[in-house]
Amino acid sequence: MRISVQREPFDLGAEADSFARGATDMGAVVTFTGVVRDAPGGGLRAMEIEHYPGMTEKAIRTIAEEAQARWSLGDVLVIHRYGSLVPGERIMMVATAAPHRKDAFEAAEYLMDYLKSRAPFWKKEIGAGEAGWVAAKDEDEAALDRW
Amino acid sequence: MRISVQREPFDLGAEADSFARGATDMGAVVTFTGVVRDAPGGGLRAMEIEHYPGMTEKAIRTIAEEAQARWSLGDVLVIHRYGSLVPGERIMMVATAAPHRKDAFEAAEYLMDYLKSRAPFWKKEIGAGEAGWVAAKDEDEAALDRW
Amino acid sequence: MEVLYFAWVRERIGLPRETVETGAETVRQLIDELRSREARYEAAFADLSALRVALDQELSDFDATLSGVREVAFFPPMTGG
Amino acid sequence: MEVLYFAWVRERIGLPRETVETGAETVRQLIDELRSREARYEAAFADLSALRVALDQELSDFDATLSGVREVAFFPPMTGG
Repeated sequence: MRISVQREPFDLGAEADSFARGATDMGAVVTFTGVVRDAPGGGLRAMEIEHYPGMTEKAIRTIAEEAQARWSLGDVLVIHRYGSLVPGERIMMVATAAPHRKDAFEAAEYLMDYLKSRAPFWKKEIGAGEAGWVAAKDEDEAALDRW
Repeated sequence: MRISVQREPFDLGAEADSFARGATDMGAVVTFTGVVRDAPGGGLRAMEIEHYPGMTEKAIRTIAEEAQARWSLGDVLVIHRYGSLVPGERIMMVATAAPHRKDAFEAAEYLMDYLKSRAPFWKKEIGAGEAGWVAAKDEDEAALDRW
Repeated sequence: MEVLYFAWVRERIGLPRETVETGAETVRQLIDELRSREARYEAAFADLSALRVALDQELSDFDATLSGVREVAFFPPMTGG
Repeated sequence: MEVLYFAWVRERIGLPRETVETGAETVRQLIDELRSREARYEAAFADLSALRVALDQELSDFDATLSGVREVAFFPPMTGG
Protein backbone atom coordinates (compact mmCIF):
# COMPACT_ATOMS: atom_id res chain seq x y z
CA MET A 1 0.00 0.00 0.00
CA ARG A 2 1.35 3.42 -0.91
CA ILE A 3 -0.24 6.64 0.24
CA SER A 4 1.15 10.00 -0.74
CA VAL A 5 -0.22 13.41 0.24
CA GLN A 6 1.88 15.86 -1.70
CA ARG A 7 2.09 19.36 -3.08
CA GLU A 8 3.93 18.30 -6.26
CA PRO A 9 2.27 17.02 -9.43
CA PHE A 10 2.38 13.25 -9.98
CA ASP A 11 3.11 11.39 -13.19
CA LEU A 12 -0.09 9.46 -13.93
CA GLY A 13 1.50 7.38 -16.70
CA ALA A 14 4.50 6.35 -14.61
CA GLU A 15 2.34 5.66 -11.55
CA ALA A 16 -0.19 3.58 -13.48
CA ASP A 17 2.54 1.63 -15.24
CA SER A 18 4.58 0.86 -12.14
CA PHE A 19 1.47 0.01 -10.13
CA ALA A 20 0.29 -2.47 -12.78
CA ARG A 21 3.80 -3.88 -13.15
CA GLY A 22 3.74 -5.01 -9.53
CA ALA A 23 0.48 -6.88 -10.04
CA THR A 24 1.56 -9.98 -11.98
CA ASP A 25 -0.83 -12.35 -10.23
CA MET A 26 -3.68 -9.85 -10.35
CA GLY A 27 -5.96 -10.00 -13.38
CA ALA A 28 -7.46 -6.55 -12.96
CA VAL A 29 -6.06 -3.08 -12.36
CA VAL A 30 -8.33 -0.04 -12.01
CA THR A 31 -7.18 3.56 -11.78
CA PHE A 32 -9.21 6.66 -11.05
CA THR A 33 -7.80 10.13 -11.69
CA GLY A 34 -9.45 13.33 -10.55
CA VAL A 35 -8.88 16.41 -12.70
CA VAL A 36 -9.57 20.09 -11.87
CA ARG A 37 -12.48 21.06 -14.08
CA ASP A 38 -12.93 24.59 -15.22
CA ALA A 39 -16.08 26.37 -14.03
CA PRO A 40 -18.88 26.62 -16.63
CA GLY A 41 -17.91 29.66 -18.70
CA GLY A 42 -14.22 29.27 -17.99
CA GLY A 43 -13.97 31.45 -14.89
CA LEU A 44 -11.85 29.23 -12.65
CA ARG A 45 -8.36 30.56 -12.08
CA ALA A 46 -7.23 28.12 -9.44
CA MET A 47 -8.39 25.43 -7.09
CA GLU A 48 -6.78 25.67 -3.66
CA ILE A 49 -6.74 22.47 -1.68
CA GLU A 50 -6.20 22.61 2.07
CA HIS A 51 -5.74 19.53 4.22
CA TYR A 52 -5.07 18.48 7.79
CA PRO A 53 -1.49 17.18 7.90
CA GLY A 54 -1.22 14.11 10.06
CA MET A 55 -4.92 13.30 10.07
CA THR A 56 -5.04 13.13 6.26
CA GLU A 57 -2.53 10.28 5.97
CA LYS A 58 -4.20 8.37 8.84
CA ALA A 59 -7.68 8.78 7.41
CA ILE A 60 -6.59 7.60 3.98
CA ARG A 61 -4.76 4.61 5.46
CA THR A 62 -7.86 3.61 7.43
CA ILE A 63 -10.03 3.86 4.31
CA ALA A 64 -7.54 1.80 2.27
CA GLU A 65 -7.27 -0.85 4.98
CA GLU A 66 -11.04 -1.13 5.12
CA ALA A 67 -11.09 -1.68 1.36
CA GLN A 68 -8.44 -4.40 1.66
CA ALA A 69 -10.42 -6.11 4.43
CA ARG A 70 -13.61 -5.97 2.40
CA TRP A 71 -12.45 -7.10 -1.05
CA SER A 72 -9.94 -9.60 -2.33
CA LEU A 73 -7.30 -7.05 -3.28
CA GLY A 74 -3.66 -6.87 -4.10
CA ASP A 75 -1.98 -3.52 -3.83
CA VAL A 76 -3.64 -0.15 -3.30
CA LEU A 77 -2.25 3.26 -4.25
CA VAL A 78 -3.60 6.67 -3.22
CA ILE A 79 -2.01 9.99 -4.23
CA HIS A 80 -3.70 13.26 -3.28
CA ARG A 81 -2.33 16.73 -3.88
CA TYR A 82 -2.83 19.91 -1.90
CA GLY A 83 -1.95 23.52 -2.64
CA SER A 84 -2.92 25.58 -5.66
CA LEU A 85 -3.92 23.82 -8.89
CA VAL A 86 -5.13 25.16 -12.22
CA PRO A 87 -7.86 23.72 -14.46
CA GLY A 88 -6.70 20.58 -16.23
CA GLU A 89 -4.27 19.62 -13.46
CA ARG A 90 -4.63 16.23 -11.84
CA ILE A 91 -5.72 16.45 -8.22
CA MET A 92 -5.49 12.86 -7.15
CA MET A 93 -5.48 9.25 -8.19
CA VAL A 94 -6.28 5.87 -6.71
CA ALA A 95 -5.30 2.48 -8.12
CA THR A 96 -6.46 -0.97 -7.10
CA ALA A 97 -5.30 -4.42 -8.20
CA ALA A 98 -7.36 -7.56 -7.71
CA PRO A 99 -7.62 -11.07 -9.13
CA HIS A 100 -11.03 -10.18 -10.60
CA ARG A 101 -12.42 -7.02 -12.15
CA LYS A 102 -15.46 -6.68 -9.90
CA ASP A 103 -13.28 -6.39 -6.79
CA ALA A 104 -10.90 -3.92 -8.42
CA PHE A 105 -13.77 -1.69 -9.57
CA GLU A 106 -15.73 -1.82 -6.33
CA ALA A 107 -12.69 -1.13 -4.18
CA ALA A 108 -11.71 1.86 -6.33
CA GLU A 109 -15.23 3.30 -6.07
CA TYR A 110 -15.26 2.70 -2.33
CA LEU A 111 -11.93 4.50 -1.95
CA MET A 112 -13.22 7.44 -3.95
CA ASP A 113 -16.51 7.67 -2.07
CA TYR A 114 -14.73 7.69 1.29
CA LEU A 115 -11.88 9.97 0.23
CA LYS A 116 -14.50 12.44 -0.94
CA SER A 117 -16.33 12.68 2.39
CA ARG A 118 -14.02 11.29 5.07
CA ALA A 119 -10.50 12.44 4.27
CA PRO A 120 -9.79 15.96 5.57
CA PHE A 121 -9.41 17.95 2.36
CA TRP A 122 -11.21 21.20 1.52
CA LYS A 123 -11.36 22.85 -1.88
CA LYS A 124 -11.60 26.56 -2.55
CA GLU A 125 -12.36 27.86 -6.02
CA ILE A 126 -10.62 31.07 -7.02
CA GLY A 127 -12.49 32.88 -9.83
CA ALA A 128 -11.88 36.18 -11.58
CA GLY A 129 -13.39 38.34 -8.88
CA GLU A 130 -14.49 35.99 -6.16
CA ALA A 131 -13.44 32.92 -4.23
CA GLY A 132 -15.55 30.34 -2.48
CA TRP A 133 -15.22 27.10 -0.59
CA VAL A 134 -16.69 24.12 -2.41
CA ALA A 135 -19.69 22.87 -0.46
CA ALA A 136 -20.02 19.20 0.33
CA LYS A 137 -22.76 17.60 -1.75
CA ASP A 138 -25.59 15.60 -0.23
CA GLU A 139 -25.06 13.05 -3.00
CA ASP A 140 -21.46 12.49 -1.83
CA GLU A 141 -22.65 11.72 1.68
CA ALA A 142 -25.44 9.54 0.27
CA ALA A 143 -22.88 7.63 -1.81
CA LEU A 144 -21.53 6.10 1.41
CA ASP A 145 -24.83 4.38 2.11
CA ARG A 146 -24.28 1.74 -0.49
CA TRP A 147 -21.22 0.30 1.23
CA MET B 1 -13.21 7.45 -29.43
CA ARG B 2 -10.21 5.25 -30.15
CA ILE B 3 -10.48 1.51 -30.62
CA SER B 4 -7.45 -0.62 -31.31
CA VAL B 5 -7.37 -4.39 -31.79
CA GLN B 6 -3.70 -5.23 -32.03
CA ARG B 7 -1.13 -7.95 -31.68
CA GLU B 8 1.54 -5.63 -30.23
CA PRO B 9 1.87 -4.71 -26.55
CA PHE B 10 0.55 -1.30 -25.54
CA ASP B 11 2.16 1.23 -23.23
CA LEU B 12 -0.31 1.59 -20.34
CA GLY B 13 1.46 4.60 -18.86
CA ALA B 14 1.62 6.51 -22.13
CA GLU B 15 -1.97 5.59 -23.02
CA ALA B 16 -3.35 6.59 -19.61
CA ASP B 17 -1.41 9.84 -19.62
CA SER B 18 -2.36 10.91 -23.12
CA PHE B 19 -5.99 9.89 -22.58
CA ALA B 20 -6.25 11.97 -19.39
CA ARG B 21 -4.43 14.87 -21.05
CA GLY B 22 -7.20 15.21 -23.59
CA ALA B 23 -9.83 15.43 -20.86
CA THR B 24 -9.36 18.95 -19.48
CA ASP B 25 -13.06 19.64 -18.93
CA MET B 26 -13.65 16.17 -17.52
CA GLY B 27 -13.29 15.77 -13.75
CA ALA B 28 -12.94 12.01 -13.74
CA VAL B 29 -10.84 9.52 -15.67
CA VAL B 30 -11.09 5.76 -15.06
CA THR B 31 -8.86 3.10 -16.57
CA PHE B 32 -9.18 -0.65 -16.41
CA THR B 33 -6.31 -2.92 -17.39
CA GLY B 34 -6.60 -6.67 -17.81
CA VAL B 35 -3.49 -8.72 -17.03
CA VAL B 36 -2.77 -12.39 -17.87
CA ARG B 37 -2.81 -14.16 -14.51
CA ASP B 38 -0.77 -17.26 -13.97
CA ALA B 39 -2.69 -20.47 -13.24
CA PRO B 40 -2.75 -21.50 -9.56
CA GLY B 41 0.54 -23.34 -9.11
CA GLY B 42 2.25 -21.42 -11.88
CA GLY B 43 1.52 -23.77 -14.77
CA LEU B 44 0.45 -21.26 -17.40
CA ARG B 45 2.93 -20.93 -20.26
CA ALA B 46 0.90 -18.74 -22.54
CA MET B 47 -2.54 -17.35 -23.17
CA GLU B 48 -3.53 -17.40 -26.83
CA ILE B 49 -6.20 -14.94 -27.83
CA GLU B 50 -8.11 -15.48 -31.04
CA HIS B 51 -10.54 -12.96 -32.46
CA TYR B 52 -12.82 -12.38 -35.45
CA PRO B 53 -11.20 -9.63 -37.52
CA GLY B 54 -13.79 -7.19 -38.80
CA MET B 55 -16.52 -8.18 -36.38
CA THR B 56 -14.32 -7.41 -33.37
CA GLU B 57 -13.85 -3.72 -34.19
CA LYS B 58 -17.54 -3.33 -35.06
CA ALA B 59 -18.70 -5.03 -31.86
CA ILE B 60 -16.41 -2.89 -29.70
CA ARG B 61 -17.53 0.29 -31.45
CA THR B 62 -21.17 -0.60 -30.87
CA ILE B 63 -20.51 -1.25 -27.16
CA ALA B 64 -18.62 2.03 -26.80
CA GLU B 65 -21.33 4.00 -28.58
CA GLU B 66 -23.95 2.51 -26.30
CA ALA B 67 -21.90 3.61 -23.29
CA GLN B 68 -21.64 7.14 -24.71
CA ALA B 69 -25.39 7.26 -25.30
CA ARG B 70 -26.09 6.03 -21.80
CA TRP B 71 -23.74 8.14 -19.69
CA SER B 72 -22.50 11.69 -19.82
CA LEU B 73 -19.06 10.84 -21.16
CA GLY B 74 -16.13 12.50 -22.81
CA ASP B 75 -13.70 10.30 -24.65
CA VAL B 76 -13.55 6.49 -24.62
CA LEU B 77 -10.52 4.31 -25.34
CA VAL B 78 -10.46 0.54 -25.88
CA ILE B 79 -7.30 -1.44 -26.66
CA HIS B 80 -7.46 -5.24 -26.90
CA ARG B 81 -4.63 -7.53 -27.89
CA TYR B 82 -4.73 -10.88 -29.65
CA GLY B 83 -2.06 -13.50 -30.25
CA SER B 84 0.13 -15.23 -27.68
CA LEU B 85 0.68 -13.57 -24.30
CA VAL B 86 2.61 -14.73 -21.23
CA PRO B 87 1.60 -14.30 -17.56
CA GLY B 88 1.99 -10.72 -16.40
CA GLU B 89 1.38 -9.26 -19.85
CA ARG B 90 -1.41 -6.77 -20.29
CA ILE B 91 -4.24 -8.07 -22.43
CA MET B 92 -6.41 -5.01 -22.77
CA MET B 93 -7.41 -1.70 -21.35
CA VAL B 94 -10.37 0.64 -21.41
CA ALA B 95 -10.43 4.28 -20.35
CA THR B 96 -13.38 6.58 -19.82
CA ALA B 97 -13.53 10.31 -19.10
CA ALA B 98 -16.59 12.03 -17.63
CA PRO B 99 -17.49 15.21 -15.78
CA HIS B 100 -18.35 13.12 -12.70
CA ARG B 101 -16.83 10.02 -11.20
CA LYS B 102 -20.00 7.93 -11.11
CA ASP B 103 -20.41 8.14 -14.88
CA ALA B 104 -16.75 7.35 -15.54
CA PHE B 105 -16.84 4.29 -13.26
CA GLU B 106 -20.16 2.93 -14.50
CA ALA B 107 -19.24 3.37 -18.15
CA ALA B 108 -15.91 1.58 -17.63
CA GLU B 109 -17.66 -1.33 -15.90
CA TYR B 110 -20.27 -1.45 -18.64
CA LEU B 111 -17.55 -1.57 -21.31
CA MET B 112 -15.79 -4.38 -19.47
CA ASP B 113 -18.95 -6.42 -18.92
CA TYR B 114 -19.89 -6.20 -22.59
CA LEU B 115 -16.36 -6.71 -23.94
CA LYS B 116 -16.17 -9.86 -21.87
CA SER B 117 -19.27 -11.49 -23.31
CA ARG B 118 -20.13 -9.69 -26.56
CA ALA B 119 -16.86 -8.95 -28.31
CA PRO B 120 -15.61 -11.93 -30.36
CA PHE B 121 -12.47 -12.94 -28.49
CA TRP B 122 -11.60 -16.43 -27.27
CA LYS B 123 -8.84 -17.36 -24.88
CA LYS B 124 -6.86 -20.58 -24.84
CA GLU B 125 -4.61 -21.45 -21.93
CA ILE B 126 -1.42 -23.29 -22.80
CA GLY B 127 -0.03 -25.21 -19.80
CA ALA B 128 2.96 -27.50 -19.39
CA GLY B 129 1.32 -30.55 -20.91
CA GLU B 130 -2.15 -29.48 -21.91
CA ALA B 131 -4.09 -26.68 -23.47
CA GLY B 132 -7.70 -25.69 -23.10
CA TRP B 133 -10.15 -23.04 -24.17
CA VAL B 134 -11.32 -20.81 -21.37
CA ALA B 135 -15.02 -21.44 -20.77
CA ALA B 136 -17.41 -18.52 -20.53
CA LYS B 137 -18.59 -18.01 -16.96
CA ASP B 138 -22.24 -17.80 -16.02
CA GLU B 139 -21.36 -14.85 -13.82
CA ASP B 140 -20.06 -12.94 -16.84
CA GLU B 141 -23.33 -13.42 -18.67
CA ALA B 142 -25.23 -12.54 -15.48
CA ALA B 143 -23.19 -9.35 -15.14
CA LEU B 144 -25.01 -7.96 -18.19
CA ASP B 145 -28.34 -8.09 -16.37
CA ARG B 146 -27.58 -5.05 -14.27
CA TRP B 147 -27.35 -2.71 -17.25
CA MET C 1 -21.83 -18.37 -48.57
CA GLU C 2 -18.73 -17.95 -46.45
CA VAL C 3 -18.79 -19.99 -43.24
CA LEU C 4 -16.24 -19.16 -40.53
CA TYR C 5 -15.27 -21.15 -37.44
CA PHE C 6 -13.47 -19.90 -34.34
CA ALA C 7 -11.82 -21.36 -31.23
CA TRP C 8 -12.69 -25.00 -30.55
CA VAL C 9 -15.27 -25.04 -33.35
CA ARG C 10 -12.42 -24.26 -35.76
CA GLU C 11 -10.25 -26.93 -34.14
CA ARG C 12 -12.93 -29.64 -34.28
CA ILE C 13 -13.85 -28.94 -37.89
CA GLY C 14 -10.23 -28.50 -38.81
CA LEU C 15 -10.43 -25.33 -40.85
CA PRO C 16 -11.04 -21.64 -40.19
CA ARG C 17 -13.38 -20.94 -43.09
CA GLU C 18 -14.94 -22.47 -46.16
CA THR C 19 -17.32 -21.57 -48.94
CA VAL C 20 -20.57 -23.55 -48.71
CA GLU C 21 -23.17 -23.97 -51.44
CA THR C 22 -26.47 -24.33 -49.65
CA GLY C 23 -30.17 -23.87 -50.04
CA ALA C 24 -30.66 -23.61 -46.26
CA GLU C 25 -33.13 -20.93 -45.31
CA THR C 26 -32.22 -20.65 -41.64
CA VAL C 27 -29.10 -21.08 -39.53
CA ARG C 28 -30.58 -24.24 -38.05
CA GLN C 29 -31.05 -25.76 -41.53
CA LEU C 30 -27.44 -24.91 -42.41
CA ILE C 31 -26.25 -26.61 -39.23
CA ASP C 32 -28.28 -29.71 -40.06
CA GLU C 33 -26.69 -29.83 -43.53
CA LEU C 34 -23.19 -29.48 -42.08
CA ARG C 35 -23.80 -32.10 -39.36
CA SER C 36 -24.87 -34.63 -41.95
CA ARG C 37 -21.59 -34.23 -43.85
CA GLU C 38 -18.94 -35.74 -41.61
CA ALA C 39 -18.25 -36.76 -38.02
CA ARG C 40 -16.09 -33.67 -37.35
CA TYR C 41 -19.05 -31.39 -38.14
CA GLU C 42 -21.32 -33.61 -36.06
CA ALA C 43 -18.82 -33.22 -33.17
CA ALA C 44 -18.63 -29.44 -33.56
CA PHE C 45 -22.38 -28.92 -33.69
CA ALA C 46 -23.47 -31.59 -31.19
CA ASP C 47 -24.45 -29.14 -28.47
CA LEU C 48 -25.99 -25.95 -29.83
CA SER C 49 -26.29 -24.49 -26.34
CA ALA C 50 -22.47 -24.23 -26.36
CA LEU C 51 -22.46 -22.35 -29.67
CA ARG C 52 -23.08 -18.82 -30.85
CA VAL C 53 -23.68 -17.60 -34.39
CA ALA C 54 -23.00 -14.30 -36.14
CA LEU C 55 -24.55 -13.32 -39.47
CA ASP C 56 -22.54 -10.79 -41.44
CA GLN C 57 -20.61 -10.02 -38.25
CA GLU C 58 -23.65 -9.39 -36.04
CA LEU C 59 -24.62 -11.78 -33.24
CA SER C 60 -27.79 -13.63 -34.20
CA ASP C 61 -29.70 -16.79 -33.34
CA PHE C 62 -30.25 -20.22 -34.82
CA ASP C 63 -33.71 -19.49 -36.15
CA ALA C 64 -32.60 -16.41 -38.09
CA THR C 65 -33.06 -16.39 -41.85
CA LEU C 66 -30.04 -16.68 -44.14
CA SER C 67 -31.69 -14.64 -46.86
CA GLY C 68 -29.17 -12.06 -48.11
CA VAL C 69 -26.49 -13.23 -45.68
CA ARG C 70 -22.94 -13.51 -47.07
CA GLU C 71 -20.94 -14.54 -43.99
CA VAL C 72 -21.95 -16.95 -41.23
CA ALA C 73 -19.65 -17.54 -38.25
CA PHE C 74 -19.88 -20.23 -35.57
CA PHE C 75 -18.01 -20.01 -32.27
CA PRO C 76 -18.27 -20.74 -28.55
CA PRO C 77 -19.40 -18.06 -26.07
CA MET C 78 -16.91 -15.22 -26.09
CA THR C 79 -14.27 -14.77 -23.43
CA GLY C 80 -12.68 -11.40 -24.06
CA GLY C 81 -11.63 -8.78 -21.58
CA MET D 1 -5.34 21.85 24.51
CA GLU D 2 -4.49 22.52 20.86
CA VAL D 3 -7.45 23.71 18.82
CA LEU D 4 -7.16 23.70 15.02
CA TYR D 5 -9.38 25.36 12.41
CA PHE D 6 -9.58 24.58 8.71
CA ALA D 7 -11.13 26.08 5.57
CA TRP D 8 -13.78 28.77 6.21
CA VAL D 9 -13.67 28.08 9.97
CA ARG D 10 -10.02 29.10 9.91
CA GLU D 11 -10.86 32.15 7.80
CA ARG D 12 -13.71 33.31 10.04
CA ILE D 13 -11.73 32.90 13.24
CA GLY D 14 -8.63 34.32 11.60
CA LEU D 15 -6.05 31.83 12.75
CA PRO D 16 -5.18 28.20 11.95
CA ARG D 17 -4.56 27.00 15.50
CA GLU D 18 -4.31 28.15 19.10
CA THR D 19 -3.69 26.74 22.53
CA VAL D 20 -6.79 26.93 24.70
CA GLU D 21 -6.91 26.57 28.48
CA THR D 22 -10.29 25.08 29.22
CA GLY D 23 -12.22 23.08 31.77
CA ALA D 24 -14.77 21.97 29.16
CA GLU D 25 -15.71 18.32 29.47
CA THR D 26 -17.29 17.88 26.05
CA VAL D 27 -16.82 19.34 22.58
CA ARG D 28 -20.11 21.16 22.94
CA GLN D 29 -18.93 22.85 26.14
CA LEU D 30 -15.71 23.90 24.44
CA ILE D 31 -17.70 25.40 21.57
CA ASP D 32 -19.90 27.34 24.02
CA GLU D 33 -16.78 28.73 25.68
CA LEU D 34 -15.29 29.80 22.36
CA ARG D 35 -18.56 31.35 21.13
CA SER D 36 -18.77 33.51 24.23
CA ARG D 37 -15.32 34.98 23.55
CA GLU D 38 -15.73 37.10 20.46
CA ALA D 39 -17.98 37.71 17.48
CA ARG D 40 -15.63 35.90 15.08
CA TYR D 41 -15.98 32.68 17.10
CA GLU D 42 -19.72 33.23 17.29
CA ALA D 43 -19.76 33.56 13.49
CA ALA D 44 -17.68 30.43 13.01
CA PHE D 45 -19.76 28.25 15.33
CA ALA D 46 -23.23 29.69 14.58
CA ASP D 47 -24.41 26.62 12.66
CA LEU D 48 -23.11 23.35 14.09
CA SER D 49 -24.81 21.32 11.35
CA ALA D 50 -22.25 22.87 8.96
CA LEU D 51 -19.32 21.78 11.14
CA ARG D 52 -17.37 18.64 11.80
CA VAL D 53 -14.99 17.90 14.66
CA ALA D 54 -11.96 15.62 14.99
CA LEU D 55 -10.43 14.63 18.34
CA ASP D 56 -6.78 13.67 18.16
CA GLN D 57 -7.20 13.36 14.38
CA GLU D 58 -10.22 11.03 14.46
CA LEU D 59 -13.67 12.18 13.34
CA SER D 60 -15.91 12.51 16.37
CA ASP D 61 -19.11 14.27 17.46
CA PHE D 62 -20.10 17.27 19.54
CA ASP D 63 -21.14 15.24 22.57
CA ALA D 64 -17.83 13.40 22.83
CA THR D 65 -15.76 13.81 25.98
CA LEU D 66 -12.55 15.83 25.88
CA SER D 67 -10.97 13.77 28.62
CA GLY D 68 -7.42 12.89 27.58
CA VAL D 69 -7.76 14.71 24.26
CA ARG D 70 -4.79 16.83 23.17
CA GLU D 71 -5.88 18.10 19.76
CA VAL D 72 -9.34 19.28 18.70
CA ALA D 73 -10.01 20.33 15.11
CA PHE D 74 -13.05 22.11 13.67
CA PHE D 75 -13.80 22.24 9.96
CA PRO D 76 -16.62 22.11 7.40
CA PRO D 77 -17.69 18.85 5.73
CA MET D 78 -14.79 17.51 3.70
CA THR D 79 -14.56 17.87 -0.07
CA GLY D 80 -11.61 15.76 -1.16
CA GLY D 81 -11.27 13.51 -4.16
